[in-house]
Amino acid sequence: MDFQYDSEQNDLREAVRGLLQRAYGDPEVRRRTVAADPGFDEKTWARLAEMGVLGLPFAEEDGGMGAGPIEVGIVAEEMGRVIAPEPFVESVVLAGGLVAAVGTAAQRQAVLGPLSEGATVLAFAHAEPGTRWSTTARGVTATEDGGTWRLTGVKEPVLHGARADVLVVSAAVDGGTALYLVRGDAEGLTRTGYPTHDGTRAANVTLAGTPAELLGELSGEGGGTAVADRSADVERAQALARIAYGNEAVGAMDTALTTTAEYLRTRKQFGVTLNRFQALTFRAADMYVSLELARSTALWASMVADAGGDVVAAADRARLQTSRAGRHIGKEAIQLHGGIGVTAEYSVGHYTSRLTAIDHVLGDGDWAADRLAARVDGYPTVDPLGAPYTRAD
Amino acid sequence: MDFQYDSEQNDLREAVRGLLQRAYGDPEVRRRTVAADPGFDEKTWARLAEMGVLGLPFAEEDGGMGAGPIEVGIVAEEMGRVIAPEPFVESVVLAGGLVAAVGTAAQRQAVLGPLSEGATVLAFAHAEPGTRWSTTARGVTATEDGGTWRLTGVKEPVLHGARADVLVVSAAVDGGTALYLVRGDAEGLTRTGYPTHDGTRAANVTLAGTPAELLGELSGEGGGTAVADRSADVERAQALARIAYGNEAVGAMDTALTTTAEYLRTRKQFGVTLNRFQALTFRAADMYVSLELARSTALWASMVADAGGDVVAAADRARLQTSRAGRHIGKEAIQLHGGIGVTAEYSVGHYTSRLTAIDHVLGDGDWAADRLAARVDGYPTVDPLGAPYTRAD
Amino acid sequence: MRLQLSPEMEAFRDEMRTFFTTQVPAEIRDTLAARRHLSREQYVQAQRILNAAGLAVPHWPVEWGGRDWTPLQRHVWREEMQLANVPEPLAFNTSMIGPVIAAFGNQEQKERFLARTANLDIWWCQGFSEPDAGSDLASLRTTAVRDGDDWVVNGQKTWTTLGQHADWIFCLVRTDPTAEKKQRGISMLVFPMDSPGVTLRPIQLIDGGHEVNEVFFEDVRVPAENLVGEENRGWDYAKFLLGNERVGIARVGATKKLISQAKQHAREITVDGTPLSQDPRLTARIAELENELVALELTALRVVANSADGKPHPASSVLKLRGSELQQAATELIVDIAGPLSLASFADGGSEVPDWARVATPEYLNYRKVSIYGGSNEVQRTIIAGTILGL
Amino acid sequence: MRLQLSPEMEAFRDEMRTFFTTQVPAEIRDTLAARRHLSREQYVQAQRILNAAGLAVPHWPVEWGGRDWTPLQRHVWREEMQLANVPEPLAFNTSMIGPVIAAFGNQEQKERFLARTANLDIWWCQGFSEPDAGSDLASLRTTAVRDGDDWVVNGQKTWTTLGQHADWIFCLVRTDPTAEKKQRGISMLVFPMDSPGVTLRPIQLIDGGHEVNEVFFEDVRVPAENLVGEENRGWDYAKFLLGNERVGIARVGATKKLISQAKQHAREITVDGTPLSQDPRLTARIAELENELVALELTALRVVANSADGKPHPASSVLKLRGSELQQAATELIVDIAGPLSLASFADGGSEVPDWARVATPEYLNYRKVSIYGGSNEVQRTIIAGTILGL
Repeated sequence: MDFQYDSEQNDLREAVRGLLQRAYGDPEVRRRTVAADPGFDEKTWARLAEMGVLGLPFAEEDGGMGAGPIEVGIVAEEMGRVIAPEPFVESVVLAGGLVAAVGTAAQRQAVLGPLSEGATVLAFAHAEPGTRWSTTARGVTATEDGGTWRLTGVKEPVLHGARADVLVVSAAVDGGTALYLVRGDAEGLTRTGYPTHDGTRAANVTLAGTPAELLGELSGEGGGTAVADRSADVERAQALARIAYGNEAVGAMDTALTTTAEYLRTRKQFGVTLNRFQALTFRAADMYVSLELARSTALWASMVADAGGDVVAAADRARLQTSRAGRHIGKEAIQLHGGIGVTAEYSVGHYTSRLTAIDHVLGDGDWAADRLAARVDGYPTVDPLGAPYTRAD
Repeated sequence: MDFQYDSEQNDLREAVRGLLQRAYGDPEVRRRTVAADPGFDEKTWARLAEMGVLGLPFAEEDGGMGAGPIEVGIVAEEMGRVIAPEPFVESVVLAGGLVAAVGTAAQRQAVLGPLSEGATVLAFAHAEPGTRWSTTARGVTATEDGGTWRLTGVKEPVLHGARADVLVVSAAVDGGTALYLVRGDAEGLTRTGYPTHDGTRAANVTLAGTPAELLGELSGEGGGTAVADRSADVERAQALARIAYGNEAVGAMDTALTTTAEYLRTRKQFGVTLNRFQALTFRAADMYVSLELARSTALWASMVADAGGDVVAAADRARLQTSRAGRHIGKEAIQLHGGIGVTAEYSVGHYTSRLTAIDHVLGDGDWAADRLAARVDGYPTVDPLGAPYTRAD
Repeated sequence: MRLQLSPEMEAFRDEMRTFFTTQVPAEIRDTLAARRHLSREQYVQAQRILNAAGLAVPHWPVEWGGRDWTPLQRHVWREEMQLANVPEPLAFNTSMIGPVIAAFGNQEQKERFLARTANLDIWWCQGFSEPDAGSDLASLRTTAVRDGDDWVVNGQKTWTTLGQHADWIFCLVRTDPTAEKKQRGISMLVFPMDSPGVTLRPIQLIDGGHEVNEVFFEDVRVPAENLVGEENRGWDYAKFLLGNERVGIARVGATKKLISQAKQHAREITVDGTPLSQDPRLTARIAELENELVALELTALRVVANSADGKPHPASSVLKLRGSELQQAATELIVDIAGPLSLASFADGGSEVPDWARVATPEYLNYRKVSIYGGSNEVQRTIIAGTILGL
Repeated sequence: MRLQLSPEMEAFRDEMRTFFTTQVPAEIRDTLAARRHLSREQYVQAQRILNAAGLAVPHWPVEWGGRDWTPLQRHVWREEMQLANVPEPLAFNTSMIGPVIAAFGNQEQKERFLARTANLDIWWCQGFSEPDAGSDLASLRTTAVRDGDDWVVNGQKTWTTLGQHADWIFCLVRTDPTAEKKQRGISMLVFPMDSPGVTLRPIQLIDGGHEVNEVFFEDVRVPAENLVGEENRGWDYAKFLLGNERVGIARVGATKKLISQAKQHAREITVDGTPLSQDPRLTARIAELENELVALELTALRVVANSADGKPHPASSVLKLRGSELQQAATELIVDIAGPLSLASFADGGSEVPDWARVATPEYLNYRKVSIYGGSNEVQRTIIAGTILGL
C-alpha cells in the first residue's frame, strides 16, 4: 500500500495546475467565460488536448495516453481547484469512457482520437426528465429499420448536449438498454441548450427518428444478432465519473476553505480580524476535517479503480463522503464570508454552486447512502484495503 | 389560543417546585437516594400524595383531583428540573392512567384511591425482551380457567416493577391484547429488580400461571363475554406518558443548560472564565434554541391532550423534538463541562443519563420520526392549532 | 392555557384567508408560488390592495392606518398572507421607516410621508450597511456635514435591497465624528434616490439575480428638515427599527408553503416507477423538517402570546436563527427532490424540466443570504448567549 | 500509488491476526468484546504475552525492545489487536513514560525502568492534570522543592486513570515558580505510588465505574535521581509524550468492532416480527457511520504513509477529533438498537436482557469522555485552526 504520487504524477499535476492557473487564476476570467456560450474556453480545451489531458484514460492505440484513474483524479482535482468549466469529466471520463469500454476498435479510433486531440466534444445523453440516476433508458427507444437504427424520445438535462459534436445516447431496446452514437448534425435531432446555475451548459435533446450508430458489437450466437444490454457498462462508467467528480469536488472544497481562511485572517469586524472569533475558527477547523476525510475517500476510490476493484461500491462511498463534505463546506464557506459570499462578483459562491451541481449530476449523498445501506447487513466490517476493493492478484 | 398558565397552575408549580427543591435541591441527596432501594424516597412520595400530585389526573370520584394534562406537565417538568426519582410518570400517568381509562368503577376506586394517597406504587408491565415499543403483548399470555385469569410469560424491563404493589400487566388473548391487575404478592410471580443507569429501578417480572384480575368490563353481546382488545388504550396511555416525559425532559434540559451556563461563567481556563471562548458560548446558545423549541412542543402536546385532540400524533411530535433536543443538550452539557461532566460526583452527567433513559422507555426520536413520516404525504401542511390536534367544539 | 383559537380568532383567520385568496390577483400569487421574481408594479399593486383594505400596516398607530390588533392577530395575518402567496407589504416601508417616522418623526414628516409610505406611493430603501462594516454596523463611515440649511452626504452604502426600485432612501450617517462611542454621533436622514450625487450600482448575486445594490453618495445635499428625530440619535432609531425587522422573520408560513410544494413535486418524480413521495428516506426527512417547523411556529405563538405587554419574549431571538435555518433546509429539500433536473436552472422554451426544478438551485443559493442578513445567525447566537444566558 | 498491501505486508497482517486470535486467552478477549472491565491481572497477563513475542513496544528503540517497523506495520499491528479484542499494551507505560525515558532518561534510568515498563512489571500512571488546570495543563500548581538529595512534592493531580492499579506515577511538577512563562519551570518526576504522603481518592464516573482518581501529595520525598531528563524541561517531555498519545487515538479497529457487534445485535431485536437489522433507517445510519469510519481509516493510512520521515502529517489532528466522535456514535448506535432493553443497565441473574444491552448505556455515557481526555476536541480544533489554517 502506498499513498504517494510518483514523480510523473506530480509532474502531471504541476503541468495541469500551471495551465489552469494561467487560464483561471483570476476568477473574473472564469466568470466571463461561463457567461458566453459554449460556457467554456475552446482555447483552454485545445491546450488541455495538447498536454494530453483529453486522451488521458484512453488506450494509446485509440489515440489516448494510456494513463489510469489516478491521473484522471489528479486532473479532476486541479479542474476543481479553479472550477474550470471545460467538460473534462463529462466529455472525457463519462462519454469517452463509455466509448472506450463498449465501442468497437473502429469506433474507438474514430471517436476517441478526435476527442483526445481536442477536435471534438462528446456528451452522454442519458438523463430523462421525471426520473433520476438510473442505469437504464426508458424515455428514448431505438428501432432498427433496414440496417439503420433510429432513436426517438427526449433526454434532458444533457450536460454540454448542445455543444457536443457527438452524442452517446442510451436507448431502450428489446432486452435492455443499448448505447448509440449520434452526430450533432444528424437529422431529426433538436437540441436546446441553456446555462446551469454553476455556469455549465446543459440541453434538452429531442430525437425524432434520428439515425444513430449502435455502439459496440452485436452479441449472441451466430456472429451476433442481438443487441447487448449495456446498463452494467453505464453503471461502471458513471461510477468512474462519480470518482472523478469526487476528486474535482475535493479541489473545489480545498479552494473554498483556503479562500475562507484567508478571508478570516484579513477581514476586520469590531476592530479585529475575524480569526479572533473562536466560533468562526472552530467552524473552519470542522471544514478542514470534512475536506481531509473526503480527500482520503476520493483518492482511495481512484486507487480502487486503478487496482481493478469494485469501482461501483467504491464510487458510492466517495459519492456519499464528498456529498456530505461538499454541502458542509459549501454552506459554511458562504456563511463565514457573510454578505459578500452570496455575490456573483466574489468567487466563493461559485464554488458552492459548482459543488451543488456535482452533487446532483450522478446521484446525491442520500442516494449513495441508500445503496450502501442495502448491503451493510451482508458483511461484518469494511476493509478498504481488502475485498471487494482490491482484486487478488 | 392562550399559552398562559392560570394562577392555580402557577400555584401548583410553585408548590411542587418548593417540595422538590427541599428534597433534592442538593444533588448529593438525590445521588444517595437512588443508591439504595427502592431508588426513590418514600417520604417524598408521601408528601407528593399529600399535595394531591399523585391523584392529579384522576377523577374526583376515583379518589383523584380531576386535573388535566397541563397540570401533569407542570409536575413532570418540575420533577425533571431536579431529576426527582419518584415514579410519577411511570406510576401515576402511565399505570394509573390505564386503570383510569380502562378499569371498572370499582377497580378505579380500589386502585387509584390508594395510589392517590401515596399508599401504593403502580407499575405497567408491558415491555418484553427482544422487541420494542409495541402496543401489543406477545410474550405473556392470559388464559381463563374457572373464572380465574392466569398469566404466564416474561415482562422486562418493568420500571419500578419490583417495588410496585400492583402491576398492570398486558397479555395476549384471543382477539388481541388485554390488561390485567396483578398483586405484588400474587402466587407464581417472580420479580427481580435492579438499578438502571439513571438510578431508576427496573425489574424482570416472570409470571407462571399467576392469578390476575381482568382490567375493565367484558365486551360483546349479551352483557359481555368477550375480552376487549386494549391495544388502543395502551397506545393512548403511552402517548400521554410520552407527553409527560417530554415535559420532564424539558425540566431536566433546563437545569442542564442552566448548570452549564453557570459553569462557563465561573470556571477559569487559560486565565479567563470559559464564557470568554466564543466557540463555547455559541454552543450554549444552540442548546438554548433546542430547549425552547422542545419546550414549545411539549407544552403544546399537553394542550392537545387537554383539548381532546389527537394525542397519539401530538405525542409523536413531542417525542421526536425532545429526543433530538435531549441528546443535543445532554451531550453538550457534558462536553462543555469537560472532565467533571463525566463524574458521578457532579450533577450534570446524571441529567444526561436521565435524558437518555427517557429517550428509550417509550420510543426514541427515530421511532417517532418514522411514525410521522408514514403520514407526511397525506396532508399539505401542518396546522398545530387545527385538526387533528384540536377537536371542533 | 387553551389550544384552540377563539371563535372570534377563527373568524378573523377565515376573513384573512378569504381576502388574501380572492382579492389579490392570481397572477401575482402564482408568480410568488412559482418562486419567480415579482416586478415593481406587482409589488405596488399588491400593497395598494392590502392598504385599501387596511391590511398593509396594521401594526402602525391607529391614527396612521394601524388596527390595534393583538399580537396573535398580527401573527395570523402574516401567516395567512404567506400561505396564500401574497407578497408581504414592503418591509422597508411598513416595518422600518414607517414605524420610525411614526414614533420619532415630527408632525410635518408624519403627514408628509406616512400615508404615501403605507400605500407604496414612495418606495423606500435602506442605507445602513457599508462595505467595511458588515455585522459591525456602528462603525459606518458615511458622513453628513452641515452646510447652511443642508446636510452634505458623502460615502457609500451596500446591500441596499431593491434599491433599483426605490424613490427614497433612509440612511444612517455620521454627523459627529468626534463622539466618544461610535454608536453616538450617528443620525438618520431621508432623501430621494434621484438627488444629485446619488449613484446606484447593482450587485449580482450567485443566483444571477439583481436584488441588492451599492449606493454611492457624492456631495449629496439633503435639506435639514429631512433629519428624522434628533441629531446624533440615529443609532437608537436603527435599533428600534431592527427590532421590528425581527418580527415575522421566522417566516413559518412561507416555509410551510415550500414544504407543501416539495411534497407535491416528490409525487412528480419517479424512481424505477415508484413516486419519490413514497421513498422512506425522503418522507423521514420531510417529517423531521415539518416537526422542527411546528416547534418553531409554536415558539412564535408562545412569544406572541407572552409579549402583549410590548416587551419582547426572550425566546424571540430563536425565531430568526431557526427560521432562517428551516427556510434554507426547505430550499435544499426541493433541490434534492429535483435531483438531476435541478441542473436545468436557466432553461427556457424547449425544455421539459418543470419550472419548480429549474428555479430550485438558484433559490437555494440565494437563500444562503437569510442566515446572513438582518442580523446574521452569529449575531443571533451572540444575543442569546449574552442577553439570555448571561455569557 | 498503490492500494494493495504488498505480499510482505499481507503476510505481516496474517501473522498479527493469527497471533492475537490464538495466543491471547479467549477469556480476556471475550471480556473486552463484552465491553466489561478487565481486571489488573488480565491487563498484566495480556501485555506479558505480547511482550514475550516482541509485540508490546514495537515503536520503542530496538535496543529496548522495539522492532523498527514502518508506520504501516504499526498501524496494522494496532488495528489487528483492536479487531481481535486484545487489550492494547498499557498506554501509560508503552506510549508515554517508556518513550520519554528512552528519549530523555539517563542510562541508569533506562536500565532501571524500560524492560520492566515494557513487561508491565511496573504499572505506571500519569500525574499531569490538576483540578484547576483542565485543558490549560501548563497552569499546574503541584510543586517540587529541592531539599538535600530529595525533591519534596506537594499538591494534587486528578483524572489519574487506573491509578488504583499503579505501582509508579510520572508526574509534572513546578520546580521553578519564578519562571517567566508558565511552561518553563516544570519538571518531570517519577516515584512509587506507595511513597509516604501519596494518597489516592477514587472518582466515580457516571457509568458507575471507577477508572480515574485524584492523587494527593503531602511532603512526598522523591530522590533527585528520579528526575527524568533535565530540570525545568518537563513541558517539552510532556509535549513529546502527548504527541505519542495521539498515535492510534483514531481507534478505527475498536470502532469497527463496535459496529460489527451492532449489526449482530440488530438481528436479535424484532419489531412486529421483523429483525431490526432490516430496518432501512437503521441500515442507513450504519452505512453513514461505516462510511465515515472508512474515511477516517483511509486518512489514518494517508497520515501513516506520509509520515515516514518522522514529521507528523497535518491531517493527523483530524484523527483524534473524528475518531472520538465516531466511537461515541457507535456506542450511541448500540444503545438505540437496545431500545427499551438499554434500561436494564445493572441487571444481574434473573434478567433476560442480553449482556450487550445492559452495558450499552453505561458505555455510551462513559464514552462521553473520549472527546474530552487526551486533548479535548476543542483543543484539537484550536490546533487545526491555528497550526494548519493559520487562524
